[in-house]
Amino acid sequence: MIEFAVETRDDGIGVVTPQGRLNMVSARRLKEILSELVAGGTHRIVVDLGETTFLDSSGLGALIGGLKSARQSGGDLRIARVSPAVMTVFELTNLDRVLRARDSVDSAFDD
Amino acid sequence: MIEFAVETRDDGIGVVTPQGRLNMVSARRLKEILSELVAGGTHRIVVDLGETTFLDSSGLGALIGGLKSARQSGGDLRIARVSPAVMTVFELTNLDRVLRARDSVDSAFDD
Amino acid sequence: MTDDQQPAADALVGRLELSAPATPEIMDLVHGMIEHLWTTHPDIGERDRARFEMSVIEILGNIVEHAYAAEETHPSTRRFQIALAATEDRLVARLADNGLPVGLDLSGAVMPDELAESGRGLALATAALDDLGYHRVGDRNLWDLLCLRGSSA
Amino acid sequence: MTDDQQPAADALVGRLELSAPATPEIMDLVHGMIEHLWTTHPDIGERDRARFEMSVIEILGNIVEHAYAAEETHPSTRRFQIALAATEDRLVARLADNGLPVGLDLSGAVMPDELAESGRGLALATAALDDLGYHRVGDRNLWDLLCLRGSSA
Ligand SMILES: Nc1ncnc2c1ncn2[C@@H]1O[C@H](COP(=O)(O)OP(=O)(O)O)[C@@H](O)[C@H]1O
Ligand SMILES: Nc1ncnc2c1ncn2[C@@H]1O[C@H](COP(=O)(O)OP(=O)(O)O)[C@@H](O)[C@H]1O
Repeated sequence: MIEFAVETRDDGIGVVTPQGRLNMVSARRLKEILSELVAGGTHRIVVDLGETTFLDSSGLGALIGGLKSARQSGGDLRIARVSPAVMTVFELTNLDRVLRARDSVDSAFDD
Repeated sequence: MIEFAVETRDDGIGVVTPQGRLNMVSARRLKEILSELVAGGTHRIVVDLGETTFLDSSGLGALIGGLKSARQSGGDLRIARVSPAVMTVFELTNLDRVLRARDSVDSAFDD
Repeated sequence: MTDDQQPAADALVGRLELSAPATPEIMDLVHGMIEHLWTTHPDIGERDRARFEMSVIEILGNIVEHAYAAEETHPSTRRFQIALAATEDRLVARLADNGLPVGLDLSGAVMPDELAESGRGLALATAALDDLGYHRVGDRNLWDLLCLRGSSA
Repeated sequence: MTDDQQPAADALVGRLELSAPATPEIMDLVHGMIEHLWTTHPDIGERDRARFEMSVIEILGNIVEHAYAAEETHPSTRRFQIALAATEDRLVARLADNGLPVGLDLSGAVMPDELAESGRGLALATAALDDLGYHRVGDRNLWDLLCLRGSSA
């Protein structure tokens, strides 16, 4: 079971918060949400993983897909508030370098 | 999984809200909570079933146990906000007459 | 009791089957199986869901609580199996356990005194279901539960 | 690969076994089984939980997505079995399906390009587990997953 909170802030940054498990089923929905954001003109996106209790390779795939389309539009995708369990998956795939985890949503685009 | 919210109001009425499923495992905890309330001097109790998604015979047993000890202390136990699914269980056991469902927690002791 | 020669729950297409230790803690997982059945069959009515879930949990609760009480088996060897399935016209469950034979007359399951705190489980399941069958097969107890969808039970 | 003659997951005391249709929707129920395992084994560390759950879900996801793709079976006949168990020193899972034989060299599972959107599942499971075994037995595929508790994998 998963819910996605989606919000576009005053500074134009989109914040997507997956609440629950990011697996094969829910990754499809995340991919759609990220595509729609970029297509709608939101090119800077933070995915807040603070309420994501599980992540697998399909969830990673959706994040990489979002990252690529955001960058193609001149923006970027960043991840924030990664739990130790979810961090394990980034480390095992060496994606912790491509998608560096930020401490907070607010500071995710500070650099 | 279940949580119990327990509150004693200014008028001395105790309100217990089981949040989740009342089955064999959680009924034991409800029984304890009701006993402790009565032992602690709270003799009028409303069990708010508005967030109870499931009820079986052990949950019914815990409610009847609480009803009896509340009455023995000169008080009463009432139930409120019963969903149709949970109502089915009261009807099938004819306990809808012993534990009449009230529409709201606030009005549960109006009569 | 109806006995209409339909396949048992553990022979139906799309069935869910779980085999697990017979402990109180397992209840939540069985609730989860039932929830999965509702997710995959969104057309099942609320009343049918309520009476089926309640009956399954009553029968399983009895297994956990009563099937092994007098036995000298180690708790870790106490296991049950459950098969659940939905078809166009019915919800079926079969529960099996390796506990003691049950010496019960199900037709005699009546509601106890209004203020009794226990003893309602079987009467409740019998009232809610369209059929509840019990068989001893080998060293196992089999419970077959049937809800005809939309019936007035 | 270690092969230490320990019993497979479906022979261990306290195991949980599920048999169900091989559909994406079943994932949540398997997550629920794994959660039940954590409830009954509160002493299992967070890292072991994370790598075991992720690996089980990767292997199951592959079964759902790839095991039947080219086959002409009706979806309703596609079923899998999963057995999960925890012992003092290990977490084990066995997954079985009635899909096509898998022509894979697991030792060749490597991470794809950094910006690839798929193809990481087997490499991830291999990296997270202490052992991943695949066998074709009769008309079924068997996947055996092993996490040694507290290992650095
Ligand atoms: N699976 C079972 N195995 C053995 N005895 C059982 C089983 N189920 C029910 N019984 C017996 O029938 C009695 C009535 O069961 P039930 O109506 O469910 O009420 P309760 O479980 O509250 O006692 C139980 O107390 C027990 O003696
Ligand atoms: N259970 C399976 N049955 C058949 N083929 C499989 C199975 N698991 C994996 N494969 C094959 O191995 C490839 C790599 O799998 P994986 O690393 O999990 O990545 P992905 O599933 O994202 O493609 C799959 O694309 C598929 O061709």
